[in-house]
Amino acid sequence: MSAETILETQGLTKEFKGFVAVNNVDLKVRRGDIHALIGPNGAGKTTFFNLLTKFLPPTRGRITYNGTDITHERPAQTARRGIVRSFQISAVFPHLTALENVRAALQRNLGTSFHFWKPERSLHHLHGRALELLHAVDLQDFANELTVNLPYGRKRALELATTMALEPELMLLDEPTQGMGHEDVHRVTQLIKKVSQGRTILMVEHNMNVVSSIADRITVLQRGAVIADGPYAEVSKNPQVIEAYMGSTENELQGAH
Amino acid sequence: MAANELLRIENLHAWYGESHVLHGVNMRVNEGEVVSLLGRNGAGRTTTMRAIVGLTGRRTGSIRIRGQEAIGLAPHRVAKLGVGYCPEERGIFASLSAEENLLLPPTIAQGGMSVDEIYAMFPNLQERAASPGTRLSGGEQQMLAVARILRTGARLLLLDEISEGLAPVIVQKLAETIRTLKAKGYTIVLVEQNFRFAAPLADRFYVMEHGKIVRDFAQSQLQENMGMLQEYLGV
Amino acid sequence: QAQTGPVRIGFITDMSSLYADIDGPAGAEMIKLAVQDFGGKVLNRPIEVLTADHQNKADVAASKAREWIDSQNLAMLVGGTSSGTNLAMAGIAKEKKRPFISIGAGSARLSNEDCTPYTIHYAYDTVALAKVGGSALVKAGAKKWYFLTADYAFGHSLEADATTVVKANGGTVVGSVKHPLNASDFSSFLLQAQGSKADILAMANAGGDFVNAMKAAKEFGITKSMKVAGLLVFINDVHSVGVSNAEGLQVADSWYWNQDDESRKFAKRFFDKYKRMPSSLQAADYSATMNYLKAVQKVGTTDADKVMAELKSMKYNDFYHKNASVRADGRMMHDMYLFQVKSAKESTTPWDYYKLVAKVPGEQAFTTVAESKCSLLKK
Amino acid sequence: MEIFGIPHQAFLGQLMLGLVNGAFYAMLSLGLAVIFGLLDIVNFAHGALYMVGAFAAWIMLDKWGVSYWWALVLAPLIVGAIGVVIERLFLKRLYGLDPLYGLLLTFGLSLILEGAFRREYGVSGQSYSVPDLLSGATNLGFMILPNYRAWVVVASITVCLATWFLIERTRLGAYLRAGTENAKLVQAFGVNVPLMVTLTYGAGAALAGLAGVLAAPVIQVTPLMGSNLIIVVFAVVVIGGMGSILGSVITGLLLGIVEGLTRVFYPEASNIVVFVIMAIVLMVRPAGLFGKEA
Amino acid sequence: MSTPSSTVAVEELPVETPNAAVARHGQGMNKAVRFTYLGLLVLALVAPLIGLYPVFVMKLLCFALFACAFNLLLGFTGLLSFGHAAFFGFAAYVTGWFVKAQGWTPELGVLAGVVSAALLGIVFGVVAIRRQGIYFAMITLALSQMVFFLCLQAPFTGGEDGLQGVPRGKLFGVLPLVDDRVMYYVVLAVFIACFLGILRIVTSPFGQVLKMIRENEPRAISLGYEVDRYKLLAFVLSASLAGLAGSLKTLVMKFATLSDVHWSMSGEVILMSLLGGVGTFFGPVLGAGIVIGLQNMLADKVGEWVTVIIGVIFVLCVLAFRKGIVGELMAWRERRNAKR
Ligand SMILES: Nc1ncnc2c1ncn2[C@@H]1O[C@H](COP(=O)(O)OP(=O)(O)OP(=O)(O)O)[C@@H](O)[C@H]1O
Ligand SMILES: Nc1ncnc2c1ncn2[C@@H]1O[C@H](COP(=O)(O)OP(=O)(O)OP(=O)(O)O)[C@@H](O)[C@H]1O
Ligand SMILES: [Mg+2]
Ligand SMILES: [Mg+2]
Repeated sequence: MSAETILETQGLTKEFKGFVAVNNVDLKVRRGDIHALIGPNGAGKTTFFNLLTKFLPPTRGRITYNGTDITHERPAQTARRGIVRSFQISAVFPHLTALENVRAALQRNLGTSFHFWKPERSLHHLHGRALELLHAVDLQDFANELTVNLPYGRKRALELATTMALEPELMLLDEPTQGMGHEDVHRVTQLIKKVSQGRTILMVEHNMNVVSSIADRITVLQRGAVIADGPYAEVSKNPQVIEAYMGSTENELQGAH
Repeated sequence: MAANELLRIENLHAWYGESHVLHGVNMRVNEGEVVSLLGRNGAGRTTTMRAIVGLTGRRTGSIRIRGQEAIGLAPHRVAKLGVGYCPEERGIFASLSAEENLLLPPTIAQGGMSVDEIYAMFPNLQERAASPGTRLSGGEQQMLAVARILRTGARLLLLDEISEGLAPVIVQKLAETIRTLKAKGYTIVLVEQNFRFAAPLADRFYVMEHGKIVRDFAQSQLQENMGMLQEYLGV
Repeated sequence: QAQTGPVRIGFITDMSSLYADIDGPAGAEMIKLAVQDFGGKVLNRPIEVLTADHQNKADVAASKAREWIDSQNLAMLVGGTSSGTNLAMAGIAKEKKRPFISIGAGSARLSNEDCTPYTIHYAYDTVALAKVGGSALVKAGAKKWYFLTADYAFGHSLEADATTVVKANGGTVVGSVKHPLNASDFSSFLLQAQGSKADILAMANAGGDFVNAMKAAKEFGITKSMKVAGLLVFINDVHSVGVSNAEGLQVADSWYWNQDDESRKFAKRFFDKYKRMPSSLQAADYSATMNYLKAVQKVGTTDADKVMAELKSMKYNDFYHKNASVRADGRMMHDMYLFQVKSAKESTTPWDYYKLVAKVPGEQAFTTVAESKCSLLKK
Repeated sequence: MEIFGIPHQAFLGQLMLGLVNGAFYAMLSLGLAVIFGLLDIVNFAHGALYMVGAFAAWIMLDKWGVSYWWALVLAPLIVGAIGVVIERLFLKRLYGLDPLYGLLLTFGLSLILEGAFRREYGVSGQSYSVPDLLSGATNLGFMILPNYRAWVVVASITVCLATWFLIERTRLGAYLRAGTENAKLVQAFGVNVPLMVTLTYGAGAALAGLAGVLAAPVIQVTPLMGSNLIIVVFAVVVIGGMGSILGSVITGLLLGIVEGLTRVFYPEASNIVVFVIMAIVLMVRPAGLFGKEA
Repeated sequence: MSTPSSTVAVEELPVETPNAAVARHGQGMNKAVRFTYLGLLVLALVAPLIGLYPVFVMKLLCFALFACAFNLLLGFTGLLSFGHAAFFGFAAYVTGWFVKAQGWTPELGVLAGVVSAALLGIVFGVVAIRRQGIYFAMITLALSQMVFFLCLQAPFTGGEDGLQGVPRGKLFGVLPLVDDRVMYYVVLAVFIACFLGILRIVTSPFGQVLKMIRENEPRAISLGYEVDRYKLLAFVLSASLAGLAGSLKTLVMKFATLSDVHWSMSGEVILMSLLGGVGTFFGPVLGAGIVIGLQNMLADKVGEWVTVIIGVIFVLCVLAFRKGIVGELMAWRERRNAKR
């Protein structure tokens, strides 16, 4: 495996009671890329993510991360290795402040999380870094706001900040712009672009505007199997992809949005 | 005009617990029309739909469906007036198979789509029919949620973000479906983030902000309103 | 100990739980009745009765007793049902030096290894039940015994006491099965008992467990093939089982409402109020209170040591017992009885359940001085 | 012939008796599972309702001479009606809240019911006799089985299967299952959910009442009969997998048998064997034997 | 359980969020609250001097500690254990047995009780921790019932008579606990230490993680926290503190009895927390005071109605003031502040 490749799957397969949701997928993600995973509904994208993050055990196949076989690790182990996922639905701690949300992630690397005898003060030195991260997603003004009270788009931004706090090498984003208004879609797209500096991003997205504007590479899944792989320009012309996913060619670029 | 007015909302206020979300919504929908409700995240569009069906907390004002006041009615009575609601969060039932999900809503009136027609439209659903509802992929669940109310024969459809999470091909197919439904005389209220999807389908538009309707215009006035929409929605 | 203000008598028993029917609120009422019959006053001081529900919890009983003595200057304490609570109260009474009359406790420990100078064990104990019930049965030909025993301390000691008696009289124990406390179903245990081919099935359990076991024994036809004996049965239990189910059952007790005219007179007063007949414990509640008050009257003080001395030297003669006396260890020595439950036909009036089989003098019924480990006896 | 040192016949006899007890577990856990599965309420009052069922039968016989067979119909109706009242008066206010509140509320209700009956009828039980038609016993060769117990097994299994069919295989059942997950939405589809929920709780309560009537002739009728049993039944439901109707029935029957056999081989453990099994099952399958992994 | 997709607002058990409050209103406790605590402390210190019955107050403190321990789990971890009596009662027995039968000193006896409760907590935790909500409640209930039967049958517990006449002995060989007043101040000191300890646990880095788990468990997992281990630690901490309460109770009352391990005791501790206010710091203490006080008063006056009354309180709490007394007071103050 070349040093270029951060994540590789070989023959990755997931069957549900005889139904093959992910079928023999060989995928290489290059370090530093924004890699998009697209495909029709039910193609197996979310399942594939679930396999990578260990929320589901694979039926067959191997997952290699930075040269190590991580196929049989537990979810939390994988997360500590630097593979971090965001959820399809927004995932924040609603009754913590924005700052505390980010701190929650920073705290993990401190190694004091089982220390029930230490005061909360022992976490205060994390606030600087937390504010920095909030700043990166334009949330510095909301640091002490309870997260429930934030609008949807801000929550997504917060989630990204939290995810970044884990210093992930590889971020997995499942439909990061789903349910967002145009403004927010734009904001989040730029955010992804911004945070992709120095890390790798693998994302599922149905909004072709987003994909075409930021993805370096695209893999198309259909019925669990890879049908195309390459840069956007190339893949979007693939007749099989158009037929299975994009629909009539006129809509090619606008996609759904 | 008033003769075939199907839905008329006047001065509708709605609350979730303590929080006052709708501040006097006024709108009306005529029979056979497709009306689209636009607005930013959190503007109150979903809440309006839920308030019509009776799923919010306290509500005041007036909601007339075919002339009948529905503000005091329990949700199941509203449904019986011929209202089909497809919720934003899909509401697929985990303990029911995909097919059971599809067959769940009781038939309200004659003239709904048959199961065969539905399967022809969404082949994925037929393939996964025996699978537990929430084991379907996000998009498949979305298809199921829409298909489910097309079966019931409800003539007033409230569709909340139905194109969300769907592959472009399917979105195109949905657009087709809505045209067909309109042709058959269905009345549809469409809530969409996806402006490009809603724009060509709607006869009229309402724009919401902060729990109020701030603008309304017809399809023919779409071009001249683009500037305003840019401002409100960032389209 | 102040000799002014009201004379307070405390009664702590199970008012609401498992044993509330055999003693409980009606027992408290009998104590009040005794006070009323006595005239409501002693030594020119009014008599007050305090009652509390210990819910079968030893700690509740103990803390109540302690509180009354500490803050109400209690003169005397009557202990209702259950051994655990009574042992706890005896401990407190000893520490605080107050007369304590235990009515409803089964454990013979109260006047044996745990005896105190202030405890009087008034009604019955498990040793007496075993001796009275056991020896009569063995003598009547029931040689092979099988025990159905509640699997906790009380059941074990009942079985052990009875085993001693059976063996001493030449019988054998062919087996036993332990059932959990409050078992809802006894059929399985009874099937095992049936397989043992014993002459007699002895139930070393109490209350609801006994009632359930007895009913199931009838249902499975066990009463046809073997005799059944209840080692601790109150008349309320027989009532619950139903006389037709309990027919032939042998029961040991310290008193039966229908044993003589005096008792019937007492019972009638009780019946008028509660529409049921008193248990031996409720009778003993009355008797104990009455006799305590007499003793106080006689010695002219409520001082614990003086009253105790009188209680241990006087003779007891009332409807509850004749010619009885209290031994140095606190054991009330009185006659015990063996009854047999009548058949449905023989039972003519309500609550007419028993016929007398044998009367056993106290010396034969209770732990003998030789057997006892109580230090008060060994002077 | 002997099995593990006890005669073959006695072994079969014990199996049979275990089945009888299992029948009670099955019926009670069925009602519990129905209420839990469909309303998301852990009905702590179930034991008390069972007790009320038995008392209803007893009171009717004692006061008005109502026969067992009528009681079999009337008592569940009465208990069902009590269930309806409880749902309308109390539980209705808790929907949408953390399900733990339902547990705590019904716990309180069970204390009230139990306390009130205890106050009224004392604790030393009342007796209820086996109806004439079912009195007597049949010699099965390996044991003498009282006819009444045979009837209990047949009646309970029939009721359990009927309930299972209703819920898993009918349209009404589909409404109920969907209503559990998102009652509001089902209602928005045009189903009268509040009524359905009330009746379901009533039906679950009626099942407990029916079990109470069935039990009255075999054990003494006391205010405590429910609380003695309810925790074991909870364990049964947990082992079977909460919310699984069929699972709770099968587990109920099985555990009755296991418990029965424990009484033979190691009686001291018979009280805890169900809990031990529960612990083991949960280690191996956290969702219970028939439960779906969450 | 509610599906994540449901939009119906699910009201969780009311959990006050001290951090959030602090974050919003600046550091430190409200003055009024601080005065209340100070007043209570003074009252506690002089209680035996002003004629309050010390045994009663000690019993109350033991139960208050028990309720606080329970609340650490329910209020701050979101786990409802219906089997906490097992830890309380089992530790009570262990302490009683070591002190009475083995002649251990009281401090060693208490230590043994706490350790045994912690071990039992690990066993319970390993079996139950993987399930949540009511499943967790029912499993802990069933397990505690098992402990109850063990205590009923084990030879060293004295069966239904319980362990009686446990001597208090001398603390560290010097302090004569036999004197009710000495015992009282020891119990008070332990209680205050534990109360502060719980405050600390809740705000510690560990407490932060517990909070995350309560708020959004899948998210905590995805951040790399092994949530089961955190929950287990919380459970064991709570069990140990409950054990400590039980051990102390044995010394105070000189008894360990079956009622300490019975499931109705688990019900009582829930009632205490619920009544006072789940997830508040002082609520459980107040709740314990009310429940114990009520039982003490009612036992004589209403007799058989006690169960019914307790049941009614339960129902009222759940229906009418779910936040509990302290919780409702705090909510009221919050509303008033918001209006200003
Ligand atoms: N746990 C499961 N059990 C059974 N079938 C499943 C399960 N999870 C997913 N599937 C099926 O596997 C297929 C792939 O699902 P997946 O969620 O991965 O699709 P997706 O590519 O993410 O689609 P979408 O774009 O609609 O979100 C679907 O047909 C789905 O029904
Ligand atoms: N269940 C609820 N409880 C309390 N507040 C709510 C609830 N649901 C929505 N709200 C609030 O009501 C307001 C309107 O929400 P609504 O869901 O109607 O907006 P929307 O226009 O549909 O936006 P979206 O694009 O996010 O779906 C928002 O501020 C939201 O935070
Ligand atoms: Mg997906
Ligand atoms: Mg919306």
